[in-house]
Amino acid sequence: MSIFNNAALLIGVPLLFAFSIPLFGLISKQLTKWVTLFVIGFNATFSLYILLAHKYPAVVVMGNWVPPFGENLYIGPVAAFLVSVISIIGLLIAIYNLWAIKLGDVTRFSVLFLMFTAGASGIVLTGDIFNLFIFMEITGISSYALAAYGPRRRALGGAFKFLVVSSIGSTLYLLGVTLIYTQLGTLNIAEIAARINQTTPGLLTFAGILLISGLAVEAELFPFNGWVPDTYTGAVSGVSASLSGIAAISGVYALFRIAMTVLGRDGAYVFTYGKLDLMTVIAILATTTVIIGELSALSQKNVKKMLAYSSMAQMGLVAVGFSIGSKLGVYGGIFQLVNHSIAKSMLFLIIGVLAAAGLGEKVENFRGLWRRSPFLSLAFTIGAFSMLGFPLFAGFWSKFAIVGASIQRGGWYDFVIGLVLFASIVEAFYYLRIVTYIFSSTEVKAPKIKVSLSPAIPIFVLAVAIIAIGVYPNFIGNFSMQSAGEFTHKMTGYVLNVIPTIVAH
Amino acid sequence: MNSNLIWLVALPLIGSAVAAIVVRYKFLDRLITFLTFATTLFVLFSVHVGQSYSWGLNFLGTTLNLTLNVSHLSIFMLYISIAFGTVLTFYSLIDHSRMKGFLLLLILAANNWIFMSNDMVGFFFAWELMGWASVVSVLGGREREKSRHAALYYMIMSVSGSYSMFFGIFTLWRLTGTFSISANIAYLSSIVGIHPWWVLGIVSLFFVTFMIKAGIFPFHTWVPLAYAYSPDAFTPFLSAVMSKYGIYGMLLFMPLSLMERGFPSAFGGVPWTNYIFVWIGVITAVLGTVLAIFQDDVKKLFAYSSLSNLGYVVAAIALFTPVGITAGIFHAFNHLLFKGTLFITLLAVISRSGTSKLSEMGGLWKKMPITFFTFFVGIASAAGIPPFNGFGSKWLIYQAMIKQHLPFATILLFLASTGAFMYLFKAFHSIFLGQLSHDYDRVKEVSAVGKITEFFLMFAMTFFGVQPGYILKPIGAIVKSMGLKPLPVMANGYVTGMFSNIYVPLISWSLAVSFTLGFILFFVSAKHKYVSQENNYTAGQIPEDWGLTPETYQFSWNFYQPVEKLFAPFFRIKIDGFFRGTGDWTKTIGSAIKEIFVGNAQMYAFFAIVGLIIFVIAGWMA
Amino acid sequence: MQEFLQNWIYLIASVSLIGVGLYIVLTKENIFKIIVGLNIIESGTNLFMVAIGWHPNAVMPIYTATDHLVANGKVIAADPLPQSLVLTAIVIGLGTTALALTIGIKIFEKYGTLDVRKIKEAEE
Amino acid sequence: MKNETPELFKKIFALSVIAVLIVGFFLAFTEMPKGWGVNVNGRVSRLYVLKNVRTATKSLDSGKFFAKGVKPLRTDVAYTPIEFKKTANLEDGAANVVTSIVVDYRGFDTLGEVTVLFLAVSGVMMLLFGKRKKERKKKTEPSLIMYVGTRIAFSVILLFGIYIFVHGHLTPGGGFPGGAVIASGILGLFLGRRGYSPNHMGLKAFESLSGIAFVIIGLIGFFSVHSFLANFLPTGIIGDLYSAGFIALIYIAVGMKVGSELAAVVDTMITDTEEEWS
Repeated sequence: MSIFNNAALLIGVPLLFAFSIPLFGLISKQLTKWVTLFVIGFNATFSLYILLAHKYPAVVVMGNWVPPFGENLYIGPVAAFLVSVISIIGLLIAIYNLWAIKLGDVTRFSVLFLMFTAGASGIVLTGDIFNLFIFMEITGISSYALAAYGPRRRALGGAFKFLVVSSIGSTLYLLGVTLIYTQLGTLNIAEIAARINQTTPGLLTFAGILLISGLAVEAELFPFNGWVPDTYTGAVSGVSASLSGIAAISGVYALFRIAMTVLGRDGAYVFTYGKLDLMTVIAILATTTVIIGELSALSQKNVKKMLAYSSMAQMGLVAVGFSIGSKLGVYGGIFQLVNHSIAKSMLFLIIGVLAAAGLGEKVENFRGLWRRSPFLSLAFTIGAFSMLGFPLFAGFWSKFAIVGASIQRGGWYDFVIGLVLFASIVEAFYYLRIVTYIFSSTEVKAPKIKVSLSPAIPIFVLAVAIIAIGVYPNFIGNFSMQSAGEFTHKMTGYVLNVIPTIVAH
Repeated sequence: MNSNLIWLVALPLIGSAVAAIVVRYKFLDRLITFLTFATTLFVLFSVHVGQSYSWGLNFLGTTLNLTLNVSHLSIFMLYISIAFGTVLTFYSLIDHSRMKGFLLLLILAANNWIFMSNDMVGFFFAWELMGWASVVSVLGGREREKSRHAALYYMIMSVSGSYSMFFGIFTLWRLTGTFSISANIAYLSSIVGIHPWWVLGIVSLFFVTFMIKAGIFPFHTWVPLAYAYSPDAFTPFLSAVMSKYGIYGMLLFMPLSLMERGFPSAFGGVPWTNYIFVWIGVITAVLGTVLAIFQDDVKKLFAYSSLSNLGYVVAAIALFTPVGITAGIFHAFNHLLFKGTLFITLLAVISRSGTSKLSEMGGLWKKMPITFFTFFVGIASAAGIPPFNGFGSKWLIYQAMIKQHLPFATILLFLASTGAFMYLFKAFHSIFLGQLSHDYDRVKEVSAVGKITEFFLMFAMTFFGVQPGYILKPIGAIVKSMGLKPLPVMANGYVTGMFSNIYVPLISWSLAVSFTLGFILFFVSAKHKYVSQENNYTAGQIPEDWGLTPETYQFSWNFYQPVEKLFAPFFRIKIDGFFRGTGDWTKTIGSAIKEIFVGNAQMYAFFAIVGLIIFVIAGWMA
Repeated sequence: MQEFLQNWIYLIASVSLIGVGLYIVLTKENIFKIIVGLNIIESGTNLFMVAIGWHPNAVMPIYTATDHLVANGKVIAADPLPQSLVLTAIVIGLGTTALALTIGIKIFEKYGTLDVRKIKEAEE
Repeated sequence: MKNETPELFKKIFALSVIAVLIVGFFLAFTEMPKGWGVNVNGRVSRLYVLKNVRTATKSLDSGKFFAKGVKPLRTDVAYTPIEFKKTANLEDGAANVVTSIVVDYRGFDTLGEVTVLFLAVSGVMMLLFGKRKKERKKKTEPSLIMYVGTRIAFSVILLFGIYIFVHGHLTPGGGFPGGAVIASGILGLFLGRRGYSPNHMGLKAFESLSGIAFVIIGLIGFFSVHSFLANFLPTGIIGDLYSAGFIALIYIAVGMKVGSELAAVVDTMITDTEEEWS
């Protein structure tokens, strides 16, 4: 067990500044956005340092009580990688917010956004099953509030739906945690993971179902994802971007940390302990999600809502990748997760810029966008092509890996991936409908759309990142591969790094 | 390690990036495109058969070797595609079409990669790259809304095809553990005797893709749309080069011969899988011809003509005999040359007349004589008239069919060939002959660059028509590399057949003499006088007075109405309807499913709880 | 009977509370009632968590002058960990409720109703 | 499943669904250890009660703690008797074991919990942000008894709240209940006087500073003991007021924070605001 306590600053510094932002707000409201920016920037730099200087795997001991007695953060490849991604996307959205968030209570918005990002990082970092719940609530509460922000009344409806479904989800999760605690008397993920087969199978199955159901809310799996379309549509675009770019990462991470590390049984393909194989259950859910998401998006006229449905479907695809349980599948899943975050948050930011320029959210409004703003049109096209998995764009490699892993596993996964590919054709249709609208029609004599610097930077960076990953996938691919190893080999990848002397029973 | 191969892919990609940067400066964009094509062609001179290059991609935890490999087939395809692209981009230097150079260069990179790739990952990557780049290219057509629909339609077909291939690639990978194309083909041929149906299934997954890309029945429906509504400068490339990817894929991925070991023969020593395929080719040829006859849009007409020609190619290579393969590849080359030429001349005509409707053109030969002659050579070639290049390949195709004792297929192909005369004459006549409309008084001939290109193309068509040996020799090498006995090529002037050899120059000279006689007679005979279009039908009356429009009196209006009536019953069967129906059906289901998200917090809570309950029950049952 | 009660009473109560809360959330149309339902679910969960750390003869987990938490080397106190979790969960529930109520207030301001069905109609 | 679903059907369906869920729970419970079986002897919390985590850590490091076949696993930890008001310098000096878990052993949870509350309050304030209207919603003037009573009660309530969070490590209670008690006193002030408005700036600063104080206490541990939220003070004798290291400090910060936060929420919710989005 190597200890790297400095990484506690990844949580500590955002917390310190979150508490002090109201004080900054007394000086100037606009200053608070910069504070958020710098703090998330610090997180991004620090997590990139951890990732690139290869400080992982390491344990962060909280309160000087070593795991499993106290709480700890675990920085494995997954955490190092995903925290970097979360922080960088958070940083870019914070840059966008400098421009987008000018009205209302800017101070509180900054606090909430900062803690939203930090909470999502916390979900990924934490090594304690109850602490995970706390971070879920931190992310959750800040996202309910963020989703309700804005002049549109739809935002409130969306936020309320999110709140209700998510509260039920977290209750279920808490019940599951409690049931696990009755069996093993501990809350540490590593210890639970090592001793999971000491539980009674019936109770474990029930607890597992509760945990998975609770986490599926954030991971946007059907039927727990009813909140997705309304919340994404109602929220302001910056918030939709962070929901799909940041919350989705942490949601999927939490789901599969529980399903694979805590409940899982290692092997060429990961299954779970208990009477019912929960990985299979997740695979069924994920496939249903993909199909329902894509088909719902097909006849959608509102682009933002369409992107919301597409988010849902993409999360399903990610979950399909994870649920295969092989290293290749998890690799594809993580890679796709990151690619989706990059592309989808960019698309939402573009929608935000267009909305500010007075362009509506209907598909028809995109007609002739190319004439009005080549930059946004190209960025949108890049994002859409990445979602569709076209070569030279990031999405190609991850989709490739997921399909490859499914077919490698064979059996009923052939059927799953057939359905997923059919859904992808549907997806291709509705994304390309927008792209063709963008490049069609010359007769619009509308004025050019001016994109100011602050939203242009994140959109540009994300678009370049998509192409960079598409052309040179190795960089992200290597980290995804290491991360996949952590998921599929729970003893060597996780448990023994946290508690070296533990014996698997 | 032959690093010149990587440049064939890298150079167009770099060129594409540069062209994308200067996309606002149109001439610079075209110049870079042309220069990149020319440089790539230059690099190609240093490439020879047997070279290979591979680079490791750290993928899926292991090193994935992306391999480029130059075979006889690939170098042949590379030469013809890049050379044609160079000619086209040279021609486009002065053209004011909406084609974006960087997309064409992306397609070129994909083109080179597809033809050289020896691993399925690279093949698929390039295939998809080519797919989306061509779709975006199609978007820029003249009629925006129509080209938008065409692009969408094309994309959906293309993506469906890609996913089918996707499935096939990974199924093979699961079975063999390697992505290498040659290793997988070897594996397939080793198990075809044991599990013929498995092999057929896997091969079909690939074949759907290739059939879609080549526009073979029943996946031909996107072809007329995409060809007709793509930018005029892009259509030549789409028709001449891009339709050949499907043919290349068929030749590469499908050693149809291996079916012999798995499936019984149907007729004439052809296994029934191949036999079906021959018929698919024949149907495509006939269908394309029949539909081409009735088109009023000239680009649609030639789109159907392309379809028909690819039907010939498929029918020939499906036989998998030495003659068949030779004929197929030869015809593919010929089609590339003459159809490319025809679309280039159409580009000239359409860019000057501003329309692609046959019923709005006419008499343009006086204004554009060189283009007229080029077009004439092109259609003569397409019709298979001897001094020009279409003749030899058609001749070989008939021979191959007869050799395998497939009389009905041969007869249908003959009929299709006759039909080809009809639509070619219709196009020729409607565009260039007849009276010149006053709208076109100011039409000018193409620029000097265009003239050079047209002369060059005329020369090429005549040259390869008279000296087919220059093509038949490399094709012979390809046939040999497939493990078949190549046809002997006696001299450059001979087309060698199974029954007889033809000395093309002889036929050419005799035909030339008769043509010259005809022309002399034409000019010597009675004087002719030029009248305006309406004059000769309405006797000077203005048709509006009778409540009619002038178009109906244009000579190419309802040109083949009697024939159309003959075929009318068959037009009711619409393959297109099936695809559109599937699409509509999916949309309906989509709207129904959308209703799940009712927008009520309680219902969402309900879903979650019901989902939970289903799990709990499943947990009990387990 | 006594044994049954000792074993089950709190579990029954907690699960019943969860059931009641769920019923309210699933059937009542008023937003405030839904929030109350969520609160009841939370109470049920909290009771459940306390209940699993409890046993009939346990002493409270606080060292005082009279209570001994350890007898014969065995801890006889109620399990303090679930209690501390409940402390946390209560505060989180409080936060969620406050936010939900606020959203409810805003919804009433903007839609003029608290009926979820009418809100849905108004959105369309 | 649309809105047209008849009410009765919906209710019956909900009932049946919930019934299945409850039955599921009970079937799960039958596999749970019950009654005397529910004890802490096999659990991590036993170590907390015994205040013996350091010893357990040593046996963990030597590989004995998770030795194969040992079940329940926590019995191999030595037991040193703890006597109230006598035993000194325990690893965690709080007499209230729940408090020692909440603040010390699992202090990170509490930090998160404080954050959740803070975020919820921030959310409430963000959503109800706008131009404050002068007029309160409440129409009637409270009676004189109310007015005087709440003001007298406020000081008592405040004192009681402070007592609760200062004695968090000795008796049931702590920062959260203490803060809530203080906030209820402030609520009383609202009820007792119509025009009452607390000092917003002061509340805001108080809230922020107490939150910062919590994190800084954590950071002091980070810099002195090199572990975030580690106890850096001597733990004293169990049962003394000045014992249990930094628990009291943290609870004071938490109490002040919660008190000011809840007061701010009450204030925000009582005040009518008008949105400004232009």
